[in-house]
Order: sequence, then structure tokens, then C-alpha cells
Amino acid sequence: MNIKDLESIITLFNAHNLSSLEVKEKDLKIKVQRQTVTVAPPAYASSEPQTVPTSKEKEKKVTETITSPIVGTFYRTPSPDAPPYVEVGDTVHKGDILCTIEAMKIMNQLEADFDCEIVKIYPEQASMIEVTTPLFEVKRI
Amino acid sequence: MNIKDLESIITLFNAHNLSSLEVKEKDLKIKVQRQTVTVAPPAYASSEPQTVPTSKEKEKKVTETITSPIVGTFYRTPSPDAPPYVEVGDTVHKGDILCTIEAMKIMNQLEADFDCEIVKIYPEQASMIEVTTPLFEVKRI
Amino acid sequence: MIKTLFIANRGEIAVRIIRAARDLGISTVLGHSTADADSLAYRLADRTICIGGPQSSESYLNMTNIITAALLSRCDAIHPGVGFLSENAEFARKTEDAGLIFVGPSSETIRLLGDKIASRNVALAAEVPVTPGSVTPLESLEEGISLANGIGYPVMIKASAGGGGRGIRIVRNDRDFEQAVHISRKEALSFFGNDAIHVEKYLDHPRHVEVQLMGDGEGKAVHLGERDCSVQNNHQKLIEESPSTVVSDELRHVMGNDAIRLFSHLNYRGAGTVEFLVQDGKHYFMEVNARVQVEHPVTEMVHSIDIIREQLLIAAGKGLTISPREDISNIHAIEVRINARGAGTVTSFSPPTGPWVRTDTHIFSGYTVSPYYDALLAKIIVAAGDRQDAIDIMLRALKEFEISGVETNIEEQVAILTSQQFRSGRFNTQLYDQLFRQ
Amino acid sequence: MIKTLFIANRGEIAVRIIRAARDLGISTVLGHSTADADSLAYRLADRTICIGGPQSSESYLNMTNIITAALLSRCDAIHPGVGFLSENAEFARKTEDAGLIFVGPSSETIRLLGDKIASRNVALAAEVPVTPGSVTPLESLEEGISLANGIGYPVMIKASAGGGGRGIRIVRNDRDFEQAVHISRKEALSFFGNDAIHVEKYLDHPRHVEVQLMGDGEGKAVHLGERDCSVQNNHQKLIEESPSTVVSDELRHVMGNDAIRLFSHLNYRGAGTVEFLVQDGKHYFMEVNARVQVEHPVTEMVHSIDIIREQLLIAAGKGLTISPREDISNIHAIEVRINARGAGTVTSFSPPTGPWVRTDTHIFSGYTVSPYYDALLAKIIVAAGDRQDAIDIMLRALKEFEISGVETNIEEQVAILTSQQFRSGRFNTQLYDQLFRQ
Repeated sequence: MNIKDLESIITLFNAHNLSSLEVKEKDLKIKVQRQTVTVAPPAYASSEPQTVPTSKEKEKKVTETITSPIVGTFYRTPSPDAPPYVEVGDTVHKGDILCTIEAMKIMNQLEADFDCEIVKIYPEQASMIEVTTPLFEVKRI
Repeated sequence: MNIKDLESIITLFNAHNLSSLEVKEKDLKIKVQRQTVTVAPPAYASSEPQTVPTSKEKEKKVTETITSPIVGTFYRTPSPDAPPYVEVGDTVHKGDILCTIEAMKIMNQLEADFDCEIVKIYPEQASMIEVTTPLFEVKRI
Repeated sequence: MIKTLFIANRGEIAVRIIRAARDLGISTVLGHSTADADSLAYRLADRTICIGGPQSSESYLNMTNIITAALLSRCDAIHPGVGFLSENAEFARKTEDAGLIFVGPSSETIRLLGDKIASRNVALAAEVPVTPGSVTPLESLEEGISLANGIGYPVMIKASAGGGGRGIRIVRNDRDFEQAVHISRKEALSFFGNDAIHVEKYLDHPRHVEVQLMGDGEGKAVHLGERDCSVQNNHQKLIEESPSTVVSDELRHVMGNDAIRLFSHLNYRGAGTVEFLVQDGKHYFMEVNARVQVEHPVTEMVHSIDIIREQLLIAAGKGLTISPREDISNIHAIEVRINARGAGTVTSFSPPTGPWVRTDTHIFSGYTVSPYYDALLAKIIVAAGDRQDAIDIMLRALKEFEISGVETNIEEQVAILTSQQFRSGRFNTQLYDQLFRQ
Repeated sequence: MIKTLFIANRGEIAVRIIRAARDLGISTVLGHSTADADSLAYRLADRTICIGGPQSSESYLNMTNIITAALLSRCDAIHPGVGFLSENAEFARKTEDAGLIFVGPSSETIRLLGDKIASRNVALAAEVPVTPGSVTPLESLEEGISLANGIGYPVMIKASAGGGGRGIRIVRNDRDFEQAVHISRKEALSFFGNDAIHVEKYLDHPRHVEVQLMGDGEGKAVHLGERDCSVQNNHQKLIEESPSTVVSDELRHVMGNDAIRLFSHLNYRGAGTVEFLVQDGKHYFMEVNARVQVEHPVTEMVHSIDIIREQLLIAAGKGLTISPREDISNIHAIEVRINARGAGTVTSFSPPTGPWVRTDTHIFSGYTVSPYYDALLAKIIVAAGDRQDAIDIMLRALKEFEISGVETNIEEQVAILTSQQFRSGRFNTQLYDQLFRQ
């Protein structure tokens, strides 16, 4: 592992205001924690596992994470030489295709569930994703 | 791993104000933690196991427990038809015999270590006692 | 040899498989549900992949996610464990089609044995004694009643596609026959999507005795003696032991050879079990379990053979090389299943340890028993020179078992083990009801 | 039969004895120090009696308190465990005099074997090969140097009353002889209260191999094969295994018969070990351990015999009825000792479990490792079909061993097990130094 990766992990940890984050892959294991202040009432726990509020300003800047519903290979493009379905900054509408996830030679197209702006795209092109892997950070519009 | 990496990790730890960070890779494991301040002082633990203050009024009524130093059979009397060595309310002086403890046919006489008043006698006549069994509750005089 | 093994299961059996793989130098990839993201198997596996949500249908039964995960993580083989997809012929075939080794019998063997009537016919073809009854699904009520009178009441109406005691009705006279057929078909349809039923003789004081086998897939098979699984509550096994107190050396020899003949006939590959009912010294074929079983450790302790290891070796093409112990006169093994009475978080846990005691478990202090899966918390297995000693050692182990945070069946298991009936060895599958329902 | 057993020991061996007693229906009374008032043995025993303060001299070596406690709690017998009073002839005699059964050899046997020179003479009388050397304590420096030249350097100067490697000096030439005698006598006097020393041939690449026996006290003895204890750090055993990679079937037969002859000669009662050094295919008698040993589980796993149980049965007059496994060609057992690096409180603990792994331990989450006693935390014992598999299973078990709060030697043990030297089986008692001090 290298320090750049660790830095990215901690940045993610901070960006999402987590209290504990554990990453395990093969022989590598990383665990990050921050003590929570106990004076304040407990933080709001979302009952919807797929969307995580990541900012304290509730009005405009709340983003959500779209995670993978299946195991497969992530593709940003419909075919090797085609342009990506979406880029960071794009606005997409409910039903627009966000990416393709290939599983057992079948291309599964993931559609947006709501209108939103793409804030971040997590996986690399052609990387393996599992269920719950973060795919996109989006902001509802 | 080298010290530069460790330094980088600790820098990251500090920069992000973490309370705990654990990195494990193959045989290498790094765990960084920062102690949190506890408001209340820890409870006082007595270092003297044999004497236990049994009352809250510290001036006069503090009693102490004399416990058995050996395993054996407890006798309050020197012989079956003799009167007890001590009774509750008696005042005894350092060196006075308090009881007999029989072990392997040998009568061991337990002497008072200090002048005191007998407040309570715990074991029954001829009962088995082990090391630390409370024998007498006494008040120093 | 298999280099990387995908484990499509959870709980103690996933831990068991990881251990056997590790002992062979095989690296492991665990497919887990979101509910099992902090399980012991998760902690022990070399790599983990989330294959779906907490419901089994989303994860442990999700063939596409499992096979995709195995392929993308460059596994050579999939071990299905027990339950879930372990006896699913379609999953075995899809695994084979994806170019992966399915650790188990061929998909055709599984398909054949999954059908009660077909497997009964295979047993008949291999000259294995079966309970008297119909060999084809029941066509009419009249046929059934006539059959029942031929066999003699009581008889049993069973779902042809069934298992786990569901879709079974016992009938003691002509009068009740029609109603029983009606309910049985309805249950069969709702549980198994198939309303085929058939009629068999009902044995009213049987022992459930099963023979463990391993086959090389080319007609050679070896048996590892029997397990007695007669202590059951509502068809759920609670205590298993080997040898059985009702199996003589001669009966063991005959049952073992019957089972070997059947496995040879099937060209059976890997570990499997032939289940018999034994009553009054006679044995009757029930079914084949085309997978490893929860209670396999009992046999492992008797023969000092690691069944999961041998499964992996056979799957890897290393052949069948086990040599079971010939003289089992001075060994007896017992397994007790510790089940949770409900979901909850284990606040403290300390398994029994020490001589002659083996604990197979996936729980630990802080583990949350999920409401989504079965209630098995741990299997305690002991081995000793004879049955009475084994019972005493098991009682010692159960006394040392410490768990808090979830209710368990430990007290009940102690009551069974200390009962005069169990001690004597003279009991049948009704024991649980006799002890706790009368 | 023994009804109530007093256990005059602590730690894992006390737990081990409680378990064996419980399996036999014997109730247990644990004598414990004030420092062990919340030990696992304390929790498991049927009754506990505090026999003194934390210092061993106040409690586990306090004969009067122990025997009084055993008498007053109506015990029939005392098990001394290992260490402490287990090889103390005076304690054995006092126990006998009090009308109690001492679980071990007779006090006379212990007294005889406690003297190195006397036990060497008994070995000679029983025609057991010993290392060349003096048979009587050294009288003069001249005698010693002449003896050393006769044997050939290197030679060893040993405390006659010694044990545990203390009071031993290796001498390689005449020049160093006087100084070594001086130091050796001084150490012997301070450790054992007796400055008698003698001279023996020093073997420079030996294996430490010991034969486990059980005797009936009337001249009959049975051997249970050997344990190889060559992995030692400063004479402290770290890893033990059976069979030894340097013991051929023939050597086993010869050593076993030598050991049996010695035990018959002694009318030895109960469990005991004959220690040999083995070098270049030859074996040399070292000493007899007149008690059960820490590493006894290795032998238990090879032969499926419970040595503590058999100790209790022999002590109770039930005789010697064990039948060791005849063919040990497909079994190998290894024990690894997990030691604490210092005192402290165990904040979390999870022992390895699962197939082929046995954990004998007295620790638990919350247990405090006391500075007063030895550092042993747990013994992990595995059994498998061959040595390589046993090593792999042991590595799996050590990987699963979870402990926090105290530092342990687990990483070091893993390094030994994975070393090319240990794997190959070609190593000697210098292995530890070769791996960690060079």
C-alpha cells in the first residue's frame, strides 16, 4: 500500500464525516476512527442504506451515494470507443443510463432513480464492483 | 516499512484529528491512538488487602478484619471444656491469644498484632477456615 | 490443484471451509450478504465480496452474483456449503458452464437425487432396500387407498420434491386418506412448486441412520460408517452420533455395502450421505443428501479424516485416497447443536476447549445473530473411547459453554443427554417429543 | 474409586485436571493462592479453598495448608499437577502419611529419581544406555579433569540435584575446567541447596526425545511412544511433537523397551517420562520426570488416551488398562506453547477452534496474567495425518489465536514453524538460537 492511497481513504473518511472506517483487502487492513463527542444528541441515522448525507448544510449541498445493486464489471461507456454515459458535472434525469455493469456476459444498465447532478464517479473503468460498492456521488435537483 | 512511512501516517493522523488509526499489511501492523481526557478521577483502590474499613464514620468507628493466615479448624477455646479465649466486647492486648487453628494435628495459636476491642467473631466453633477467611472484626484502641 | 476457492455460504460451515482450504494452501474468497459483513468467516477469508442484501434470495441464492463474483475474483472453484444452493442442480450446472469447479457431485447427479421418486428408483435399481410404497407419483385417490391397504397402515404421504419434513402427512386409516392427500398436495405446491406426492410405509419407531460416503466420480466409493441422527425436534436434527447404538457390525457392513453400490451406480463424485430409517434391525432407504452435511464432524472424529479437505482434493482431481479406520470398537463421537432461540447480539462468548472437545462455530463476543438465517450457533463435537464417556465429556463441555446476549437450547440439550433413554441408547426419533411434549 | 480430588496447582494444568476428574464423575476441590482467586480453574472447580498468598512459597508450596485443606474438605486424593510440589518426595510422603492418595509415584520413587546420580545408577542397573560420565559426585578437580579426558571434550558439569538447565556448565578443555566447577558448585548450592556436581559427556547436536510411560506400581509398564522437545529456548520447551523425525521404528522399539525395563525395575506407579538425548541415531538416558508433563497432550492426541484420566484411575486402584495405538504411521501431533512476555490483563481473548485443533488454556477475556507464576498462557495442540499437514494446521490455528492486553510469543512460534529447518525436520536443540540469536 502507499501513502497516497491512505490519504485518499482518510479524505473519504472526512468527507463523509464517518466515525469509523475499515478497509480490508487480502493482507492489507486499514482502520480509521474518530472519537465522537458525546455531549450532542446522537447523529441522525438514515434508514435508507443507499443514500448517505455527507454535508452539514442541509439546504443545497446534500449529496447522496448511489451504490451497486449487483456484482460485476463497471463500464462508464456503452462500448470501448463510445463516450461515457455521464461525466462529473452532468445533470441527468430519472431513467437516464448512468453506467453498464457486466455480469456473466450480460450488460446491465443502471438507470438514475431521480433527477440529479453527478458530483463524483467512484470506480475505475472496467473495475470489479460488488454489492454496496459506491458508484456515483450525486446531488438531487 | 520505513520510518518515513510511519512519519507520514502519524502526520495524517494528526492532520485529521483522528482518535485511532490502524493499518495492517501482511506482517506489518501499525496502530496509532490518542488518549482522551477523562473528567472524573479513578476510584481509590486500597493497597492493603487484610484490613477493610467497614464504617463511614472515620474518626472513631473504623474497624478492621483479622483474617486467617492458614488453612485449618477454628477453635475459640484452648480445650473442649475451657472458656473461650475472647468474647465480643473484650479488650485484648498485643500478644494475647485470640484463637487456636488446628492444622495437621498441630494447634496454632493466633495472637493479636495490636491492642484492640473485639467487635465480632466470624467463624463457628470447629469450622473449617481457609487463608483470608475473616476471623475477627476488631477496633484498634 | 485449486488455487482460489469461492465460498458461497455463511456461518459455521463457511468458517469450516475456509479452515480446510487454508490447511491445503488454497486462498479463499467469501461471498457474503450485507447482513454478514462482520462475520467470523468475513474476518478469516483472504478476500470478501458482498453478493447482496440480507435476504437469502438477494445473496446466498443469487446465482448470477455468486458466479460473477467467483469469476471476477479469479477463483477456480465454488464450494456451496450446506443448504442454500448446495443441492441446486441449476447452480451446479451454471458453475460448470462458467468453467468453474463445483465442489460437489455433477449437476446431473444432483438433479436426479433431488427427485424423491427418481432417487427411490435408483436405489431399487442398485438393489438397496426401500420402504414399501409407490414408485410413481400418485395419480388418484383410489390408487392411493389401495396401495395403503397393500402396505398396511400407518402410511406416509410425502411431497415428491420435498425435504425437511415439509409436505409429509401420516395416515392411519382409509377414512383420513382423502383429507391428507389434499393437505399434502397443497403444502407440496406451496413449498416446492410441485404438487406431486407419493405413498410410503410409515415406520412408527424408527431410528434415523445415515451412511457417509465419498466417491471419486468414476464408480469408486468408500463408506465411513453411519451417523445416528434420531434426536430430532420436528425433523430438525439436534444430536448426532457415531456409531449408532442400533447398528450391529453386520448391519453396518450390509448398509455400507448397499450405500457403496448406490454411489457406484451413480458414479457419485465427492461427499454424500445415504439416509436410512432403521427399525427392528431392518434398514430402509430414504434419500441421498448430495452434499456435505452439518453433522459431518462426527464421522471426521471417528475416522480422523477431514471430509471437507477430501471434498476439495476430489474436486481438484486428486482422487479418492482416504483409508477409514477399520476397527471402530473403541471410539464414539457425539455432536450437539447449539441453537439460538432468537436473534440478538452475543455480549460474551467463551467456547468449551480442552481435551476431546471440538467446537465449530462462527460466533464471537459482539457477533449479532441475524433473524435472516438459521439458528445454529455452534456445534460441539466430542470423541471418546466409548459412548458413556463421550456423553460425560459432552456434559463437561456444555457446562463450560459460556454465552450471553442470546437465549440458547443448551439446557434442553443437557436434559436430553442426561435422560435415561438417551443414556441407555434405547430410543427413537420420538425421543424429543417424549421428553418435552408429554 | 476416588470421590473427591484436591488439586494443588494452578493455571492450565489445574483446568486440565478438573476436566479429567469431571469426566470420571470425581468432584474437585481447588487449592488456590490469593492471586488466583478469579482463575478459570477457580470458576470450574466444584469447591475452592484459599491456601495462601501470591508467592508460591506461601501457597502452592505450602504443604501444611494443602494437606490440611485436602483433609478438611474430605478429599481422598491430591493431584500435584506439574512443577510446584509434583516431584517433591516429602510432600508425597506427607500426603501418604495423612491417609490420602498421592496421584503420582510413591514418595520413595520420587526421592530416588530426584537425585541425578542415583537415577543414573538405576538406569545403569536396568541396562539403559547413559551418557559416559561420572557415577558419583565429583570429589576433586583432578578426578574431574582425568574423567573429562577419558570421555573426550566437550563435557558437561551438572548439579546432581538439578533440573531446568540450572547449574550446568559446558567445558571444552582442561584450561576452563576449574572455573566451571567453581561456578557450577556455587549455582548448585544456591538453586538446590546442595553443591554436589558430576561430569558427563556433552552432546553438541542432540535432540531432546522423551518416552511417555504409565506404570501400575507393581512392575508392569506400557510406553506411549516418544515426544520430541528439541525446540527450546534456554532449556524452556517451546514446541513438542510426536513422533520425532529422528526416531526410526527400530529406535522407538529399543528406547521404549529400555524405558519399560527402567519403570519395571522401579515398580513405577502412574504417569512418568524417561528423557533421552538422541544424537547420530544413538540414545542416552538423561533423567526421569516422575510426574505428568506439560506436553502430555501431544501423546494423548497420537494414542487417543487421556493421560490424566489414566493417572486418576491408576491412583484409584483401577489398574493399568490402556492400549496404545500400534500403527502410528499416519498420525502426527504438535503442541505449541503460547507464553506471555510479561504480566498484564487480557482485554480480549478468542482461542482457535475447529477441526484438529485442541486448546488447553486457563485464560479468558478479563484474566490477569500474574507476575508470580510462569508465563504459559495456552497450549495449542493439533493432530493430522502427517507432519507437514500438522504444521499447516498449527499455522492456521495460530493465525486464528486472538489475544490483546498482553504481549505473547505467537509471532516467534510462527517464525519457527515456517522456518526451513523446522519444516525439514532436520534440526537440534540449537534451533532456537540459530533462528533468533545469530
